Amino acid sequence: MQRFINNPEFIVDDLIKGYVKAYKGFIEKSANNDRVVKRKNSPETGKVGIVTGGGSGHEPAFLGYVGENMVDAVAVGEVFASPPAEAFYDAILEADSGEGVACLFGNYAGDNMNVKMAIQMAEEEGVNVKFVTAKDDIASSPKETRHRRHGIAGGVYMWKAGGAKAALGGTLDDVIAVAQKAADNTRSICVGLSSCTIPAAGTPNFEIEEGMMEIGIGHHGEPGIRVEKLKSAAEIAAMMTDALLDDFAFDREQNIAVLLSGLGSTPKMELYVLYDAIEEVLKKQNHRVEVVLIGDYATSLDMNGISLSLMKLDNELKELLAYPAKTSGLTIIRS
Amino acid sequence: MQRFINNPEFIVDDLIKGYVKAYKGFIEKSANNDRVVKRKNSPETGKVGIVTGGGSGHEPAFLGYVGENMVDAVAVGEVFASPPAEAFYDAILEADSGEGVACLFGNYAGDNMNVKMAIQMAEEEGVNVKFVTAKDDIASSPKETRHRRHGIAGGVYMWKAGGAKAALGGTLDDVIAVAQKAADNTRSICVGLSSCTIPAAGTPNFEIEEGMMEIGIGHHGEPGIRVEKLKSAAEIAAMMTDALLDDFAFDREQNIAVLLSGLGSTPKMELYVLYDAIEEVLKKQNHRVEVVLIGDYATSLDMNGISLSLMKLDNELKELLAYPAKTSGLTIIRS
Amino acid sequence: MRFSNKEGITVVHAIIEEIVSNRDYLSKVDAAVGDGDHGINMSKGFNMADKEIAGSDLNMNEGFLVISKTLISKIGGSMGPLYGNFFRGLSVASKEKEMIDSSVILEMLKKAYSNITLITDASEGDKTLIDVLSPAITAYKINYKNDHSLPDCLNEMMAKAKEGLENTKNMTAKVGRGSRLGDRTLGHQDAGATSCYLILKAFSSSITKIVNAES
Amino acid sequence: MRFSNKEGITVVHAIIEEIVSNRDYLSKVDAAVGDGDHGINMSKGFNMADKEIAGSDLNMNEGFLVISKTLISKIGGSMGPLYGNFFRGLSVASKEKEMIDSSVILEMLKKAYSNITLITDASEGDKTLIDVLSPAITAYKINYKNDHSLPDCLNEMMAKAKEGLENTKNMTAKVGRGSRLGDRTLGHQDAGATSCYLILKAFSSSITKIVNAES
Ligand SMILES: Nc1ncnc2c1ncn2[C@@H]1O[C@H](COP(=O)(O)OP(=O)(O)O)[C@@H](O)[C@H]1O
Ligand SMILES: Nc1ncnc2c1ncn2[C@@H]1O[C@H](COP(=O)(O)OP(=O)(O)O)[C@@H](O)[C@H]1O
Ligand SMILES: [Mg+2]
Ligand SMILES: [Mg+2]
Ligand SMILES: [Mg+2]
Ligand SMILES: [Mg+2]
Repeated sequence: MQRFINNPEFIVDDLIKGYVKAYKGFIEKSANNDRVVKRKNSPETGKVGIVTGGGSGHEPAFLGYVGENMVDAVAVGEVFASPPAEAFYDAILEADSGEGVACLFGNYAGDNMNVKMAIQMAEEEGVNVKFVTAKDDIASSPKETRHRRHGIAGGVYMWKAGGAKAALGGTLDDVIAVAQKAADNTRSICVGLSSCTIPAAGTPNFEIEEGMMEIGIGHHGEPGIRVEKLKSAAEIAAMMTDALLDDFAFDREQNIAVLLSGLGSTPKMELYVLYDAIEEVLKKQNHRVEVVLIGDYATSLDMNGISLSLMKLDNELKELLAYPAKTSGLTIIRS
Repeated sequence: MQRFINNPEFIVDDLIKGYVKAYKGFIEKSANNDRVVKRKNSPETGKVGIVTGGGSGHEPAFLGYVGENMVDAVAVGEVFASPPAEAFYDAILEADSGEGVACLFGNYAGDNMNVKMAIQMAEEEGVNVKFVTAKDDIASSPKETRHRRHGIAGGVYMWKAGGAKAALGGTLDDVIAVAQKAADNTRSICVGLSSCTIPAAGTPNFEIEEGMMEIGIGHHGEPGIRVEKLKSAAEIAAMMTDALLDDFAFDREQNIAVLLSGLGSTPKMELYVLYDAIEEVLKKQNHRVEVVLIGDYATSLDMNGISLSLMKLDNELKELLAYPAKTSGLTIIRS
Repeated sequence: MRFSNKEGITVVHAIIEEIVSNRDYLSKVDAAVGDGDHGINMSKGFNMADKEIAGSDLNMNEGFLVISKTLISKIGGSMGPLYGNFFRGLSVASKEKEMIDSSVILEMLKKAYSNITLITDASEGDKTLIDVLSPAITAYKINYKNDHSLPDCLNEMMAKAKEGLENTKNMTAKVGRGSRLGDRTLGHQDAGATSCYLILKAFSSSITKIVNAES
Repeated sequence: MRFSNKEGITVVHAIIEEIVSNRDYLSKVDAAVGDGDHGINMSKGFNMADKEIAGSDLNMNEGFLVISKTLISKIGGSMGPLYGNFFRGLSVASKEKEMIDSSVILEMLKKAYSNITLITDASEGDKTLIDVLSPAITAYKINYKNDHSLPDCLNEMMAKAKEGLENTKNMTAKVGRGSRLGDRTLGHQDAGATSCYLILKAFSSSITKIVNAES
């Protein structure tokens, strides 16, 4: 295992220590919980709080989206494990100014259980919490059981839209409504070319044979929907785009936001090679690409692979995505 | 070779096609040269032009720094090979508004030869060109032959400072002076944990044994200064920081900018684990960390490794680094 | 056949030891259809609880409460809330009891089970720990009603637990990470069911040991 | 012993073929102390030139000019400017000549060499193509002055070229990517010196073939 780590049992502590050091200008650890990272000036009077959280190993998700006009506080879990209920609870308290808190997370079984326990605890303290789960990964469950799908990189749109709405003075219901709209209109799919290794485990948690690719692989190495011979970047890009468009089943051309993320060890160069073909497919079907994000937005430790997310835009979502934001994972400058 | 590519011989064409598609809002290909990418509104009347260039495979360097208040035009080479003289020449023409052009590049043998040929050609056309080379990689040549050192991620500071100075209305000499100051005050070093594979070659161009690390590895897999047993992140971070501070040989505490870059396949999580220890070492010697950049800033295809760059700051450099900029590789928002 | 709540702390220790020593095995089982971290998650929580308990002089029900609180506040994942609620149930139902007999144990098992079902809607056949827990507890209940001895109740419980665990191999995962695998989970034993079996096994055999020593 | 500039196009073809067919070998040599792409860089440029030349009816000097222009405008790297200038020299010194003899060839080699030294300050012993080129051309010059036949001049040139190439194994790289390796470059042949040797070899043997056929 060729990795830059100290004791793998404490990797999340090391991550958080380094992270809050690097961004101490606008970020800090919660005084109440070592596994909660927050904006320095959260809670902000009059503003709805935005909370998220999830397992570590997906950096910049989740803590990388804490910052101006996005997320206010985040619960940080162990590698690939939901944060404890207590961490979600403390994150909610750190984000609440009295206007309520929107908890926007990824619909994994553990997160669901822990968030629900946390919400119950917070409500007992008189905090008004509502939640939205991202369910963009179309490979994680068939269309008939969409409610079981997991949230992956598409969550970035949910946090961006929800965070901007809150910054613009939206009520908790307003924020929940746009976050829900962002989640409902986003679909993602991954392709993996190699496994990933949980540092504490020390060996890859699955195998992809040389010359093969795993379509629909999950963000923790969960097996995908099928294993196929590795194809050209253009063919892979077209297959992924088609799969998402199929799931959307649009009846006419749309304004689209594209988010192409590496999964951890994917070279930047390849993302652009892929994007070239993705835009071609969208254009051929007369869709208009209005927003493009390419980089590492939600990763899976050292997995070699990519996720492609498409969001169907309306004017409100488009404006919210373009609203300025400053986090370590995404900075939007007024254009 | 588990990669997202089409025909490896045309990977640079694919990269450029995808890149200009993704950022068509502010980027375009030069009409005169397929290997030149430029800001849409370059040349800008009254502004000194900023040009850079280098081999591909280092994304986001170099084309990722084209944008508002940074680089105006870039010459794009084959994978790990200097762009042709003609590409530098055309980039210079695309950046010149009549105020002259600062060509800020990385001091590799090929770049030096091609830039010099290009400058000669440009001067024959009446364009005033001056240049600065980044020489931050302390492992690429001993202190006595510093003029031979290569430029790596430290170049980002040079482009940022030079680009901001030009945007603020600096003359060509002003821009060259701050770019030179940035270059003179920056030191970098890499540690590699795995090799990289040039797609057209198809096999790794060297080997690092499991359990070992290569200290001072070059950005194209050039062997480093020594191979050692892989240590903990904290030990590696301390060793790298110490090596840079040694080379600086400061006589008192300084204001420092830190840039920690993955080399291509390094998980984001590990960068923060490393940063924690880097800042510890700097603080112990009473240096003040004023600017922090952590992410993928200059990579080497799929190499697993990191580069650490430190810049000694003065007020001018600090202000220029903080000046707003918008590129795909680095966005600075007014704080 | 009964034992004191005080003596029962050895049951707590036995469970902790069982989980901690099966760390790698549980991760291996999880790797086949999950993300390979079940042993890491579990042993981390149980190790923390172990440290918390060490040195202090706790009753069994207090020991279970420490495990529960540690899992809920420090572990997260699915296991934090699920086993956190499970051990909370074992603790709550034995809290007021100075002596533990087969009837208290029935209440403990019932409460632990209902606490889990409160928080997940997984049911039998979904390839989870429920597939061990549910038949195991039913077996205990039946044997208890038939006035069988405590060791016999526990023995029968473990026979059904083992059967339940084996059965997960023939199930398609319906919840959790394995659910996306569909039929590809066939042939693989469920990780959560495995840890649940180990917990029940340590629970049963350590109790049997105490009561056999007493008699 | 002479041949027409027209016939000389076979020299151009021979050089292109030599480089293209040694693509993988040159990369392998470069991998030991460089970045392993020398064969890729070279063959890409020479292939492009080949396509440009194919079908058209060029003289030798025009063929060399195509190679030069392709390298300078399309290839980049170190090889673009270095060999671009080298082939420009071969072209310029043979441009006005209808017939090529040993004296024209001397001028060609001298011009090619001085063109390279204009753009690099690498000198003999730095472990570069200069270590092949410099002794090779000197040998040609000496044999020419001693009135040896063209094939003999070329033969002697290649003997020294071979020696120069071998000698790079005992040198520490002073320029280029290998320079950071210091003494670790010892024992490895230089990549640029290797391609330079191959170019000279194809140059010499194809010329020898033409003049032998004529006589
Ligand atoms: N919703 C659920 N209800 C009951 N058990 C579940 C549920 N989700 C997961 N499990 C159990 O959790 C086990 C996996 O646990 P673990 O690997 O620790 O967590 P994770 O799946 O988050 O990595 C599965 O084998 C299954 O038995
Ligand atoms: N400054 C220089 N002067 C002369 N030859 C050089 C110089 N730099 C490099 N070379 C030659 O170039 C060769 C490497 O070429 P190549 O691999 O194509 O380029 P790169 O080093 O850019 O990858 C070296 O073996 C050496 O002979
Ligand atoms: Mg997990
Ligand atoms: Mg090269
Ligand atoms: Mg698991
Ligand atoms: Mg090379």
